[in-house]
Amino acid sequence: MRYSGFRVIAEALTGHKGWKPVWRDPTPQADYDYIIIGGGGHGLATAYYLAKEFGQARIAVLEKGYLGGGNVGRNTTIIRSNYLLDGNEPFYEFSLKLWEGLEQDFNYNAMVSQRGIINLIHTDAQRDAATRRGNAMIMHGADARLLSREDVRQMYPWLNFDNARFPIKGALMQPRGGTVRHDAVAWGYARGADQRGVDLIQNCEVTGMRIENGRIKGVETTRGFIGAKKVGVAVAGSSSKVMAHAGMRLPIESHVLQAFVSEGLKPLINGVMTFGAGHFYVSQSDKGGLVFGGDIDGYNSYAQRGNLPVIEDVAEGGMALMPAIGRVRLLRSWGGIMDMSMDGSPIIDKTHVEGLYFNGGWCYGGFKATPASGWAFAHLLAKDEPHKTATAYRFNRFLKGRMIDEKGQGAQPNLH
Amino acid sequence: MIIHHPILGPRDAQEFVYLGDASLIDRPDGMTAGVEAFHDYLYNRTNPAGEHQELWYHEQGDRSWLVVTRNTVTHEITKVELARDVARARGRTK
Amino acid sequence: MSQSHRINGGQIDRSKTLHFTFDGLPYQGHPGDTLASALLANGVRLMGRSFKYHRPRGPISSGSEEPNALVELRTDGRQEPNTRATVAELYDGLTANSQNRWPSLRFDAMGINDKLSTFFAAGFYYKTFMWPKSFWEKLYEPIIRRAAGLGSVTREEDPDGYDKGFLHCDLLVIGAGPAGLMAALTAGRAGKRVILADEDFRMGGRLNAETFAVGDSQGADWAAATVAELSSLPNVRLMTRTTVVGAFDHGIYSAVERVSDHLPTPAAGKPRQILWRIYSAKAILAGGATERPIAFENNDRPGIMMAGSLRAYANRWGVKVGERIAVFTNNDDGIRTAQDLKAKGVDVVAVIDSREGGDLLPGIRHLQGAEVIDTSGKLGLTSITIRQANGRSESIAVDALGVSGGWNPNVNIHSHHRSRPVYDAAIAAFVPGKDGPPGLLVAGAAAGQMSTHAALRTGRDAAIAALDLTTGPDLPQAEDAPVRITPLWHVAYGKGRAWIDQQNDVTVKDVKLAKQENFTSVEHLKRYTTLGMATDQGKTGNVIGLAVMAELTGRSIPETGTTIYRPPYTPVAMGTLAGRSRGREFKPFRLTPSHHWAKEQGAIFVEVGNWLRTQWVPKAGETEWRQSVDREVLATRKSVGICDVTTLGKIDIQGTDAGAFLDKVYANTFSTLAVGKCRYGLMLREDGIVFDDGTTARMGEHEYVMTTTTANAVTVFRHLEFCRQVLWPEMDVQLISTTEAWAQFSVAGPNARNLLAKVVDQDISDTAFPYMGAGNITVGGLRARLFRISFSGELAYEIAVPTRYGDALLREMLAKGAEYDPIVYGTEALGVMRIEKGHVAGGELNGQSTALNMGLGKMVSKKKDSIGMVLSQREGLTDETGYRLVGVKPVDPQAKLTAGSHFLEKGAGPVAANDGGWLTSKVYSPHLGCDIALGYLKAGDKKIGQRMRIVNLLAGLDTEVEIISPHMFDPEGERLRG
Amino acid sequence: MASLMAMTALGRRDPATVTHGPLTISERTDVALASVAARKGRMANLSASARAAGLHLPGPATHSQGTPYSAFWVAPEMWFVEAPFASHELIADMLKAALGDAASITEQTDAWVAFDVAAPDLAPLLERLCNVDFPAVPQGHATRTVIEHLGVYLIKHGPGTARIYGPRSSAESLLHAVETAAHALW
Repeated sequence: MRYSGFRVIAEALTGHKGWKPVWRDPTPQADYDYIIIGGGGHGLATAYYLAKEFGQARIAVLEKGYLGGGNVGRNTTIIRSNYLLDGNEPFYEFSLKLWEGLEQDFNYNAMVSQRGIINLIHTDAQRDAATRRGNAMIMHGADARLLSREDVRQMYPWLNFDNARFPIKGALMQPRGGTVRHDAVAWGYARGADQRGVDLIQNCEVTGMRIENGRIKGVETTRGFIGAKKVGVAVAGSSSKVMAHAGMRLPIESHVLQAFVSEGLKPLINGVMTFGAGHFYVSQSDKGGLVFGGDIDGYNSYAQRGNLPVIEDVAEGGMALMPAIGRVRLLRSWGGIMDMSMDGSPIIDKTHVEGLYFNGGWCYGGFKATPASGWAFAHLLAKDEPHKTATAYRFNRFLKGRMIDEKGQGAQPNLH
Repeated sequence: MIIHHPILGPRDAQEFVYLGDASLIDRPDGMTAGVEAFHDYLYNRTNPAGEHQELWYHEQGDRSWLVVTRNTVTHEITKVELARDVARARGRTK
Repeated sequence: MSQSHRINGGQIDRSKTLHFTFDGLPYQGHPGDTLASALLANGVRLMGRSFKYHRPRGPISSGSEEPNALVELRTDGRQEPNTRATVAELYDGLTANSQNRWPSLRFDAMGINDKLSTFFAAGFYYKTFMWPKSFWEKLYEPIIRRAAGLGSVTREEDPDGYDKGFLHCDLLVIGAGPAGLMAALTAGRAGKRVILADEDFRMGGRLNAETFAVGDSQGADWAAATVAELSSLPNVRLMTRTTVVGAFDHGIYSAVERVSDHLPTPAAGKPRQILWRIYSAKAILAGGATERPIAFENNDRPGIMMAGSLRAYANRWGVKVGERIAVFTNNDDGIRTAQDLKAKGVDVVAVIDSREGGDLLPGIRHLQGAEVIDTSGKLGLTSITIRQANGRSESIAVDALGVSGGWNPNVNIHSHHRSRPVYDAAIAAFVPGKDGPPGLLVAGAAAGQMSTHAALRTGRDAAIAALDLTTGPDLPQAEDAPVRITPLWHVAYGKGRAWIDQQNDVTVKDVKLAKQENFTSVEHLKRYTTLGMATDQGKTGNVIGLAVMAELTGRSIPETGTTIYRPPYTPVAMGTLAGRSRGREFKPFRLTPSHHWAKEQGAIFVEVGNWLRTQWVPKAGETEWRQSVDREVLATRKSVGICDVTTLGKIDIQGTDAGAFLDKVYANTFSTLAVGKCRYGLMLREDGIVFDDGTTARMGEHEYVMTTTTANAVTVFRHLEFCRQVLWPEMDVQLISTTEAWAQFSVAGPNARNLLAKVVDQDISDTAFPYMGAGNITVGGLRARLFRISFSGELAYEIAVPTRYGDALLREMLAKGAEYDPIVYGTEALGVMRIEKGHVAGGELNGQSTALNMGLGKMVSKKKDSIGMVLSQREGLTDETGYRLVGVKPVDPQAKLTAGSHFLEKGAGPVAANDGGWLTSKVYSPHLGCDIALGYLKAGDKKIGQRMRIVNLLAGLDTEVEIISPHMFDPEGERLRG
Repeated sequence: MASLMAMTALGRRDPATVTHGPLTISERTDVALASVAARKGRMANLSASARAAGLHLPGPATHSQGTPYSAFWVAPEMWFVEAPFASHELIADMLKAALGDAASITEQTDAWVAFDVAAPDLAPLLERLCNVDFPAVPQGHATRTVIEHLGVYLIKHGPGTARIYGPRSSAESLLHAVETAAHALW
């Protein structure tokens, strides 16, 4: 069923009786050509592109909970391609371009909204770094602008310009950055994949992998064994747990990242903003809530909930930047588990097991990567070659000394 | 979180700085081990969902490095030791 | 129309009258009122509009679960959007305005949405607004954003202060109803340290809203007497207006105390609110229960509210919500409302009881097996339509309707560690499940113990269990009525909209549509329909929504399950969470020893971490910063300049293994350094990337002083402790930071020695104190340290005295050395001189660069094991074509360079494939008369002398440059050895 | 001793005293401080020589009052030793002479600013400032804690008297934090 404004009106006038399920609930088949473990954003996008762009069939997505229940369901919805390093920027720019055509592609309004992102600058050194980054972005075909203090003041005159501990000196802006309605991304990919025959199997947890002579044969699940020629793992947050079934230790730690939303408010912030002198970033949803976050809690965790110090740290950053929000109330906090990798960059690669492929290590940047990650992973699965924008995302980059360390923090995941 | 410091008793985890897996104690000897051994030491992690031995530094305290045994699913802490003692027990010297 | 709906009784102080306004109209109320009770007392039911359809709304509750009666409280910088009128305490002069309506609350143009509601079904926006592509940002979304949102935010700084604090106790009791009071009494009498926190301004919980007795007195009086006893116990801390909002790991709870919200403004210096972190290994959740409605057609009109709230307004606040009242219930508690109101003389016209059978109420029209199927009244309820057991419908004129669908235990805090509540069919509600926060017990209605007696008993027993007590107080007599409920979640009859989530306008139809489209998981239901995502987080609606979904899917309610309860329990002001860390107090300042001198001179300061450092010191007549900086550089190179370098980290390293230890942590060797000498050291991370650099001096056989960069002082110290305690635990090494103990000044320039000779007591001639010498000296008898090191390329020293003498030392050097015209230079001039010399600093020490990149590859000794030595040899880090540090100057000396610009070969397009690297740092060199820069250039060591371009595409700059050695000034180093 | 004039951490010639309501905050510039850390395996020697010098090195989290030397525990086998500044400005040298090579000794006097805070009951103030259960800890309790992002040492001399050692460079911010809390209370 195709969605359109016409259809919405027609259904409204006929009591909404014609709307069909957005996806089937199929019974798992005995075997598939491709099994994607993980029905989050990346897994669903992978299945969608495998079917749509790479002409593959007999594909299943196995999800231990509900579709879109991974980090695609609990993030701060930001999209951008303002990366510095050669290993990253082409990939994220590819992703941003996919976002720009996504809704028409999968016929679902995910509210991709390019209202711009600004990274505030508070020191000369930050301006130098922003200049380096902005130039790298443009050289990779992305867009970037350097804003002066006055430019920022024009956009948001009520930020703390006058009584600040770390005055705002400007910003790096990516006008094409913005936000997307995160759940809708999962649903749009799921619906598109389902329409192309992909079996989306919920409440189906992978409990083991059958590996014979170095080759994957299928996976054990809570709904029985399911055979597969190729298995792709896209379970960021649980990567180490799942890959342990194949005997692998990963260059990844699991950490909790909290995020927050305020009560609904009339429009205050149009785009996305990051504070450069504290741990705080914010945007405002179409519903009116300020959606914001900051640093990870900093210790290994699978608990999907965080602690108070980070909440306070984030609020302090928020108040330092925006002293007018003192009486705005924080409504809800939540915590998601991040695959924090050893250099802050992801991995999309084959493994030592033939037919077993891995996609993870997204740190807290996985949402914006969803389309390109799905595409690149589908490419790798279908062609056994990395996609041209993802050639740096190999396991062996650490052994070779080719880290992609945007922040320059080294092999300490909680600092990325 | 509250960490029961072996010397100082219960202390707020906010006073500490987290490093990571206590396997970081087991640094290979640079004069004998090569890149592969150091690579495994520095980069690969078991990252368990469950009991995890990890290094915390009491920066706003007595500056002790501790090995904390903590469940990464429940956050329950079952054991806290001075990292120096653990390191010695694992045979580290000078 | 002054307080037309006020009736007798209640816990309000009628001797005082408070004046307030709502939407500009004046009203009166009394101390003890909330804004909602006072408005209701004045006959005002309409207080807000819903989010999507802009339906007229009044309060449905008398507590913090309120979804409808949200107002903008106060004005100007204190304007508080989305404030629940049901918990806003009335004070004299209160000003409130309705929100999310235009032009007025009674005539809201956006009410058109209600007429068009069929087009706005759940998730409609996912299916349209996709064409043409550009219209989303340009047209559709701006309209949606303007229409959305609730209250509006001021752009002014919040003028009120906030505070934070830490509390410790043996037992935290959350909620001061009968269960909480009894728990606190049990623990308090046992001498335990108790904190009893309640979100209300009056303790007692439901006892304040009920008429029944506890012991020999009215429940409210028993509560007051118990509070009085508790307040007499020194070991008990009573905290009213304090909401426990979160349960965190290991017995840490967050609570918000509203210190001044019941006042027009906080008293001078006093905070508006305080965020308390409460540390208590044991806690009892006695947070009561929240009544839930029943969904039926048009169940959202002002005048329709929870039956228990209708009762509370009458009993506690002396307010009748309407003149003619009906009650719709599926359980006995609704009956209680009818009885109480009747006893108060209110006209109770009918009780519509969905249950069949049982005794009929005496003196009240009690319709069993009946349901309310519709209502009318444009801006407030005027009548209800009921359907009796025999199928007959009837319209009854009423202006208030109490609804009771049963009570949901407030399990939220218990579920903050993701414990899932379990369904208890006996009370048709979810009760706390297993695996709640360790140490947290639940008592009273929060535990599903719904009678007063059960609350008292479980409160006492929980305290006994939590604290391992042997006994507790005797329980007073109290009602012990069983819960009698026959679940009814929604009225099936009728084709119109029946609201589940009143604020977000989620109706039974929306749940049905979600089911039809296969959004059947509760998480999908929530996310697709927005059920439970409003400011009340579904406190009244969630359970109904999932029950309806259970019914539609044929799954049981337990199988359907709940969504996740997340902190905070009620929304918390950002200011409260930030406390005092805002504005200039966001982070503490660190001031250098020369700060006060510099301030006298009108110096310009710059933030370096938390330090304020002197950036430059303008002299009279200098209008541009470059004039000052150029002068400082030229004066230093010509004669002598002084710079406060106290901010560099200093670490005292002692012990018999100190030298061996340094060999481990530095890439180069220190054990061979002679006593009285210092050496530049390069510290790597274990991954082979440069971590930090600095000079380290050997002050004695077993005593070194290390310096670090300002930025890394703390992390280097932490790293050294790691190496000392964890990696090499048997080394005899002791560490202590001395960063702040010594005021340290760089004295640089051809006359540096001459100037210093006038202040120090020792011979510091080149022979006595050669290049890279270090030692203890005295200044007029005062202990001091001298290091002959240079960052500027000049003959230079760093001299240190105990910090308290730093200011005087600076003044002494300037005075005694006056003949050399010494100047004080700041970080800008420091940067110019270090870049002229090609010394790496912040821009180059970026955490991504190796010693090889910096041209310091030879410093990494492979003859010994040191941190980072092995992994620095990986192929990706030793690439011949990798980045190398170079110097850069424009071919045209007038041309400007920008740090962050990228290198391109001549004729190469500005695309990534041609990207040669970037400029890390740039300054204007008054000596070379042009901009100069350092940069990382691919294979830069092989490109010295070549011409390239640097481009800054952000500024449209494209400049031809010459690649030169990074050592741009005095490359032979003759000056510093002079 | 020196011809150079000392300046206090607050940038004045004389130590500051601030009162608000029942609270008095007194800056102490008359305390000399040094760190004493036992060399590896030399704790017994250090204890003996310290005893001989009249210096008692207390157990963890404890301050020991003495004349001229007081001391508090800061880390395993490490203490801060206090003495009157007038007589012991050269405290590090004096301790080195007394304790020999069994310890690593470093002058710490000017690394810190010291504030004595006094009020009939300090608990209400300190609960707004730091995570120390002040009423519950014994007299002589010495602990590191954090006040408004600043790492400090807090020593309880009684229910109404305590000393706070904070980083000297942040003396103004620390004083401001204590004063602000006092104004919020009294």
